[in-house]
Amino acid sequence: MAESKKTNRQKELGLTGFIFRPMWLTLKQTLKSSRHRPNTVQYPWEKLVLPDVYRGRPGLRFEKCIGCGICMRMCPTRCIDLLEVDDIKHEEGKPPAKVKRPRVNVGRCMMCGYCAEYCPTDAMIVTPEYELASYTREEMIYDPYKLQFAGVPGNEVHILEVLPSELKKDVPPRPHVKNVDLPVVEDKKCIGCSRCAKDCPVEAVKMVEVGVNEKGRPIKRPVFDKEKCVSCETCVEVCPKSALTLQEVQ
Amino acid sequence: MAEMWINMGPQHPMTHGLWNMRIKVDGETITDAEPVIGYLHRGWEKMTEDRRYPQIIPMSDRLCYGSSFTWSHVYCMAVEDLMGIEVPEKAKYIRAMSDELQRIGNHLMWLAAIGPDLGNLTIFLYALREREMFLDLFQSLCGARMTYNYCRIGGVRNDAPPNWDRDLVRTLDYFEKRMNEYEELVDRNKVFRMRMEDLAPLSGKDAVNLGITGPTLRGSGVKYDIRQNDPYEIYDELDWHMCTADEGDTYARYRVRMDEMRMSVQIVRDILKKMPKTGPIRVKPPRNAPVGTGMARMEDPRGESLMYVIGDGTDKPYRLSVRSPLFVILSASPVLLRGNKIADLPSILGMIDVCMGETDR
Amino acid sequence: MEENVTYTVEQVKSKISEAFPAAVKFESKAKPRRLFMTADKGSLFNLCKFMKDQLGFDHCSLVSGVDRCDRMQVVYHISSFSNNITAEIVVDIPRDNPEIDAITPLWEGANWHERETYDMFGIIFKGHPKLERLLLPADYTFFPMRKDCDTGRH
Amino acid sequence: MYLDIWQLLTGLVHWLMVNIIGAILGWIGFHGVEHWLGTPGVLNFVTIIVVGLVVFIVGMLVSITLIWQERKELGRLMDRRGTQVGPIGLFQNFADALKVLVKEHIVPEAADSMVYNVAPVIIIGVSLMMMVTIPYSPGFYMSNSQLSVLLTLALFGVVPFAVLLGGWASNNKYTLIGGMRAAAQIIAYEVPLLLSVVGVVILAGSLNFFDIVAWQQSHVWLVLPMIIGAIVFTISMIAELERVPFDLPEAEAELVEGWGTEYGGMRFGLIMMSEYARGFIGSSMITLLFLGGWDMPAFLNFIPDGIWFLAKVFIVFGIIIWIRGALPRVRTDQILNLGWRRLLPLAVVNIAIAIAFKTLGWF
Repeated sequence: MAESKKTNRQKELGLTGFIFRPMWLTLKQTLKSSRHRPNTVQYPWEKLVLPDVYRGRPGLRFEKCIGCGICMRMCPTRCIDLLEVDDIKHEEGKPPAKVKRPRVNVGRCMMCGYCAEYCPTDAMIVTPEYELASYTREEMIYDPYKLQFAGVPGNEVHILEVLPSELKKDVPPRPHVKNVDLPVVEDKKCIGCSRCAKDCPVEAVKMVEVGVNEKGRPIKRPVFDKEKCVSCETCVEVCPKSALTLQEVQ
Repeated sequence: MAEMWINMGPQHPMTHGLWNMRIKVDGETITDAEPVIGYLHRGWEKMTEDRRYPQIIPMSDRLCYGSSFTWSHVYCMAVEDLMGIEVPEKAKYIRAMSDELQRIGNHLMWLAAIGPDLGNLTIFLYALREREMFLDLFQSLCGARMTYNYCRIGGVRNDAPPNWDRDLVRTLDYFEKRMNEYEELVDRNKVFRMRMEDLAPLSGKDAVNLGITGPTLRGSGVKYDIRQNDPYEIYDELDWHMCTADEGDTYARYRVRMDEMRMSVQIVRDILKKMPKTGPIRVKPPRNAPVGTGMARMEDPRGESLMYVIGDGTDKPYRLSVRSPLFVILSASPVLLRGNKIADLPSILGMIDVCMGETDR
Repeated sequence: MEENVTYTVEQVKSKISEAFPAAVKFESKAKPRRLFMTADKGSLFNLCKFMKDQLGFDHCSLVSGVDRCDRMQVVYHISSFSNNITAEIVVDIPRDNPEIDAITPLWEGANWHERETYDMFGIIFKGHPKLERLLLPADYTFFPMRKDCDTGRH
Repeated sequence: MYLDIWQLLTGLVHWLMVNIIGAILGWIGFHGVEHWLGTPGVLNFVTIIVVGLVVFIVGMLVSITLIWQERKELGRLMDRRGTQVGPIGLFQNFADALKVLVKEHIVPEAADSMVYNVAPVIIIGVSLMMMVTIPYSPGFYMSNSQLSVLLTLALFGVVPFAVLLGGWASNNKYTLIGGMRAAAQIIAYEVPLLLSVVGVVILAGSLNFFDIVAWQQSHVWLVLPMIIGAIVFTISMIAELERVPFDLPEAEAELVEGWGTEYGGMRFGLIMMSEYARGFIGSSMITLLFLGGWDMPAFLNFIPDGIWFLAKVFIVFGIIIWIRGALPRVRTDQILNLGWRRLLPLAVVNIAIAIAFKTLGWF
């Protein structure tokens, strides 16, 4: 068995297969690459053509951002944090409003594109910029102004998804299936401080009076607007008594 | 010459990655060997216990630079098993297609690496030239060239771009022509054959007992491919067959991988034919995983990869355990090496396609 | 292992419960080509030997440890090339005395997995040929994958 | 058509010594010195030094060009561009030389420092000494020894000895194995190399390069009758030069940089330089012994002999590079098998053919 296999292999090699076949092949390649240009790209002078979807450093569209912080929470390397900065647009004479915008440490960024993917308003985008080297680490931290990038529609990353229950129903996929993850308030823990309503970036939280306590003060409980909520978890994080959890509400 | 221990690594041209092969040589003959790993240990499994389920996908991409898609794929399958999600039909096809493209890319990386191991740089540049085409394909598919972050729990990130079919078919046609060139350069080359034939033979029984999987196992004549024996996506519906070789030597391992590249091309063509044109590609996964366990195994380009997830009701896994194919194959490397020459060390270890990222984790 | 004898999941279940009526319990989860069971510490080696010799489970995929805070678990994934079944065996062991029989004498492929589990969890596999630190340096005194390991301190 | 360098330089040196230096010295007041400078002994001595310098410079320039040729040709073989410093990459070698010159000299602590330092000197010295014997054209040569072929081959045999010394003295396991491989390889390949030359010597009847080339000019290029010998000689020469596929002493995949692992800085640069110098010598030996040296078709007579010779050398070296691009490295036991079991019998067969030709009186 083994012997016959060996002879088969020898036959495969044949007479021409000594060393002349590879030499002929390399000779052909030499002639080809001498006549045309070789396959290599002269990098600093020539660059590859990048598609729009190329994931370079993250970019920010300042006006679209609502400062919800989803990018910060979804970042696997935790290289994004929210920074309070002056708004770009402000009326003459008035001091600019303070807004929250993401700041990215590009040195830690692993270009996964999650910030662009999970952004509810497509404010974070992926950019085709990949030459990010700098002399100091401080230069690698991109503040919201430096992070700005105009972008083309191809730079946006959309989630097109369906619910598991809709899989067989031929429902067209749609971006950002909402109304699924909502904050749920635990009634006993809530003290009605309305921090969640204050910090909600999309104003989806409304404080509703549900009665009065024994001292006669109104008891307030947050109510969440299904349509507006972007499931960003800001309210969960600011809640002083950890009364909120984000859960699926079907 | 007396026997002596030689450190092959951790910084040595033979080591693909950062590890140390301690060998005991008698003159030119290896009498004993002992792999020393752990130089690249990043505490991956501990790190995942502090990340949300979606956040682990880009991390699992970085388990191996050569086959990042398959690693994120096996992770997603394990979590889907845990969460009980069914993946849309189209996403299954896209995943299988990306798997096969990744397999070609990874095998090309391996083919490139064995060239310098055996002392010829030409095959290195030829193989990397063609790998570039597949990287370009992935780049137009998901925007990244090496760490794709493309697989998602419950589907894939995005649909294939317009003109994808045309580009893919063109690339595959060109690649099949190039495959012939590699075979001219390696198979028809007496010196390559001299270096590879009858080298480090491994019987099928030994290979099974040593836990060896993947092309190395199939090179020993064992007909086992998880794509066929434990089909995971839509592999049971596709038109393909397993590639095996009976001899069990280094050349047989080489042949299996080359045949697998051709087979992957065939699978991708078949997928393009059968893939539904429209349909959802992604199911929204629940935020919190249920309490329970999930497990998925698949055929990595290097062997059987397995992930085992334990969920505890929060959005972070309680424990995530990884079986890396190379972790086991490397533990068997002393058996392969004993009795061979020093010069064969790179070719034997090159043939099992060493990647330290997934071995050390 | 006899050639050309294949078992279905049900057959494997009944055979194992015949041989180990008390020690092995099956879980109710049912998935194609998967088998879930829990075994107790003492009978694990015999169970594995039975599965390897009688039922054709000839490949050890993964040995992993789990720290459940009140107890330790060792999870074995053992698959069969002829039956196409993957069995998941969960074994509980006490946390203060984590010892279990090694299965390396049966499957050589479990060698490094058991070493790694020892490395990360401190679970001692009795009968292992070379139970040493694998990924971590040999002079470490703690086991990092345990849940009570203070990662910030080290 | 050729340039007689000895005639030219003798005249030049005579004019310089007597008419310029002698006149200056005489004007200063050293009367009689110009007569001493004009004596044949002094003139010959100076002329030999000047000719040696010229031959050395030309040889080194050719070697540097060979490095450039290897880089460019390998680049094209592998579908890349090769070196690109300066116009068509010509300055790369000078940049490299500048780089290795500014590197620190490091002697390993555990090394036998004297042998460690002497080994590269032997290698470089011997490699440069071989340039003495190689004639470029009937007029452009350094020495015209009756045994120049034998001398060159003998000098070739010295290098692996120095390689073994260096590999041992570095006190490193890789270098030791590399040195041992060099020793084993040289024993296996020196014999067929010499035996394949014997055929040439039998036919041409001389061990002098000039006589061999003259014989080929009058008869036929020796590659035609001695085709087996030419192939054996080329293969053995590749093994002598330690180039792929026979570069076992410095197999970089398993032995880092082989016997030269511990040599850094300018030592490494000079060793590499001398390797290419030997590459030049080897290619020119193939050219002289088998390809007719500076012999050319009569209608191409307007091209100078030296240019014609160098063109052949470059083509031969190009083929060696081409083999490097197409083949991987051979294993230790296989290389010895090839040397003892294949090449040695072939070389003997070649001698028999040569004797047959001679006795039958065909040439």
